[in-house]
Amino acid sequence: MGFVGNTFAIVKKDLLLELRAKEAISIMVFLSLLLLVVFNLSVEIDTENVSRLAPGILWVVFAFSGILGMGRTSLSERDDEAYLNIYFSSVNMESFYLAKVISNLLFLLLMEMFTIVSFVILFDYERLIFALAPLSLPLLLGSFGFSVVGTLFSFLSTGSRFGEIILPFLFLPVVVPILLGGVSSTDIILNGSGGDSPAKWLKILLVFDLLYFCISLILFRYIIEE
Amino acid sequence: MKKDRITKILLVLVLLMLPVNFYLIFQVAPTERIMGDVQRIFYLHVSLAISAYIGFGVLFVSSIMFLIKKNLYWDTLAYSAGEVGLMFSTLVLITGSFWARPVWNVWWTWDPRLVTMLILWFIYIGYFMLRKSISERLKKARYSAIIGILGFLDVPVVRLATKWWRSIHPRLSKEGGGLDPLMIKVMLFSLLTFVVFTIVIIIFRFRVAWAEERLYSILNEMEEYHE
Amino acid sequence: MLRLLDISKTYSLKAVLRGVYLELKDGEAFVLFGPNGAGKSTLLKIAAGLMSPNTGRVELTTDSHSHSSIFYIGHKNGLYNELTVLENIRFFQDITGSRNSNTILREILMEFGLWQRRNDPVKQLSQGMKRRLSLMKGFISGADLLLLDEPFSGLDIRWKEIILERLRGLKKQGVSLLMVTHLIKEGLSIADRIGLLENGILRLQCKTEEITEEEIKEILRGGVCR
Amino acid sequence: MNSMFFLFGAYSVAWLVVAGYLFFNLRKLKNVETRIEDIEELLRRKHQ
Repeated sequence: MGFVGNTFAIVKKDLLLELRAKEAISIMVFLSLLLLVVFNLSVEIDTENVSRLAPGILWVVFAFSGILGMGRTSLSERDDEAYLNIYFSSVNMESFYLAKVISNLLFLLLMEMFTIVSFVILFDYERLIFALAPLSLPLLLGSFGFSVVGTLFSFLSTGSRFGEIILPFLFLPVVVPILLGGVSSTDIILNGSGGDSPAKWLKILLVFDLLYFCISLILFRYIIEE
Repeated sequence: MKKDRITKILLVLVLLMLPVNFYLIFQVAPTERIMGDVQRIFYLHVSLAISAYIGFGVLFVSSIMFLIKKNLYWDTLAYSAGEVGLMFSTLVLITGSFWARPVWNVWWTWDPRLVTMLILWFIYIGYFMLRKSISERLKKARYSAIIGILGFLDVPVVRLATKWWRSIHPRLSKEGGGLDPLMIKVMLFSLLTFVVFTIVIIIFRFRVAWAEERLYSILNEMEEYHE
Repeated sequence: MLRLLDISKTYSLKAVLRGVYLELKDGEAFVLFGPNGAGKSTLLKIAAGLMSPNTGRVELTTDSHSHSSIFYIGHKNGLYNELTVLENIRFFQDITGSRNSNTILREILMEFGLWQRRNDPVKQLSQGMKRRLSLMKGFISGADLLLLDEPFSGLDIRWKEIILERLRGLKKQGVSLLMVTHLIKEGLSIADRIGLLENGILRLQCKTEEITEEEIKEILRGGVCR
Repeated sequence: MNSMFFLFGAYSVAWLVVAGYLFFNLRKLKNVETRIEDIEELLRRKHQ
């Protein structure tokens, strides 16, 4: 089975596993909903400032529920040392990591769609749905960055005593560029006066994704090997 | 041992340079026209930032070396340098707000350089939290090396991002180059002093850490000897 | 097939293995006995490439040097508990690229008493069933070298005999076997050569004919080694 | 002029923390060295 075949087999397994256990996705979905409600109750939001606050709230919710959800996905590999099947197979570490990034990315995107819909409902802000097409690029680039870093760190934390508690501490500082890039580009798309384009922020997201994907690809094997 | 001789030289160098640096900053450097004497924090603030980056840089390199060589020597050097870097970065943040208060009467400015240092500070708080959460020595070294490497890569990207995000850093330091030439000389000397000073502290901290590591391995060996 | 040259390992500051030499030819079975904490599992993990020794080298001479020519089964079963028996097997087949036809799978599942439970999630299986499923992966992996750590744990006499029978079958096909167990009778019945590991030192290494079960028990009780 | 307060405040905080850090590590080093001496002394007694 080639590189692609192996990667696809692992992604298929992850999706099946998630369909069965629904661990990661339920954390992501319910936490994001909870965070939206908490934001709504704690921040003075009305029809004027909602579109200015929307980018910030959305991306903070994406980051937080994303990392805590991703923390679960590596548990299925570790709890019965199931990753040994992959270790002793024709699958190399790179395709294992890539598969995990892809499955986490899919979960993130699913959570983000759910969050956007619930944002529209809770905050009564339809423009979000109309702007979905231009928003798809920052969402995709940002989520890929989240997934690249989140996947690597989730394997770091399951091997330790604190478990997932330290995950946000490791994850959030490192993904600040994504938060900045994501929020700014979303802000320009939603509230931009048409003049400025989100291009430069998308460039930052792209640079971050490429840089961290290559480095994490190399570092991943050091987490798995004893 | 050759290394001892170098550290001795560096130590003497630092002991000479520090008082000279102190004298230069307070006596020789001209008073800044607009901000007045308080601008002298600037020399300390920037020097501390360089020291912090040296600490994190040594951590970055020794983390890579550990992953390659798998020798705990590098890991000990990594967390020693990291600790020194964390101390200096804390001081950078404190002196930063000590400077912002009188000049813009605000405790914290979202200036790209300060924000980068703040993010870096959080990353290395995470680094030490991760170290504390893993008990097995080799896994602790391996996992923290990954944060040591990834965290440092964040610096350029965060720097770029925050620069576009918002910058109200005073025009003055931006024209740091255009400043009074004497000020620049004092600044360069202060930077040099702190570079040497940081290296000496890292070596010293490493000595302490390495002695501790050897002590624990001797103690373990002893227990086994009694078995 | 496999050569362990002067393997020693200190594990969190304690010497666990001291200068172990061991050689395993194609189609040969080597069983390692020894008290708990003698370093048996560590030696097996080093042979499997899961752990790197402090000194010494592991030489593996198989046609393909990829991991897939080895399969290691540790104390943990390495199963995805949320997936069903068949899903685990299918995923395992996908990544090891081993092509056992459905009839072979059906036959081996029947023989291992797992056929009725093939569509149940693994977490509902008994401990013995999980162990048999885990061992089954070894048999269908198509690996040239099997590394088994206490394979018989949780199995009663009837299943032990079936597993031993299967292992003899594999030996005929030229598959080498390195096994760690404290069950002396079962170990001897499959082994070509046996070894005795105490405090990280391989005290004794000889052909199965040269030693009797009684002698091994005597040595394990602390008697002097010839 | 309260800005002088901040000037000296910054310098004193910086040097206090650095000096404290060095002193703390010096004490740790002393502690490690004394324990090593105890062990050497123990070993010497054992070999007599």
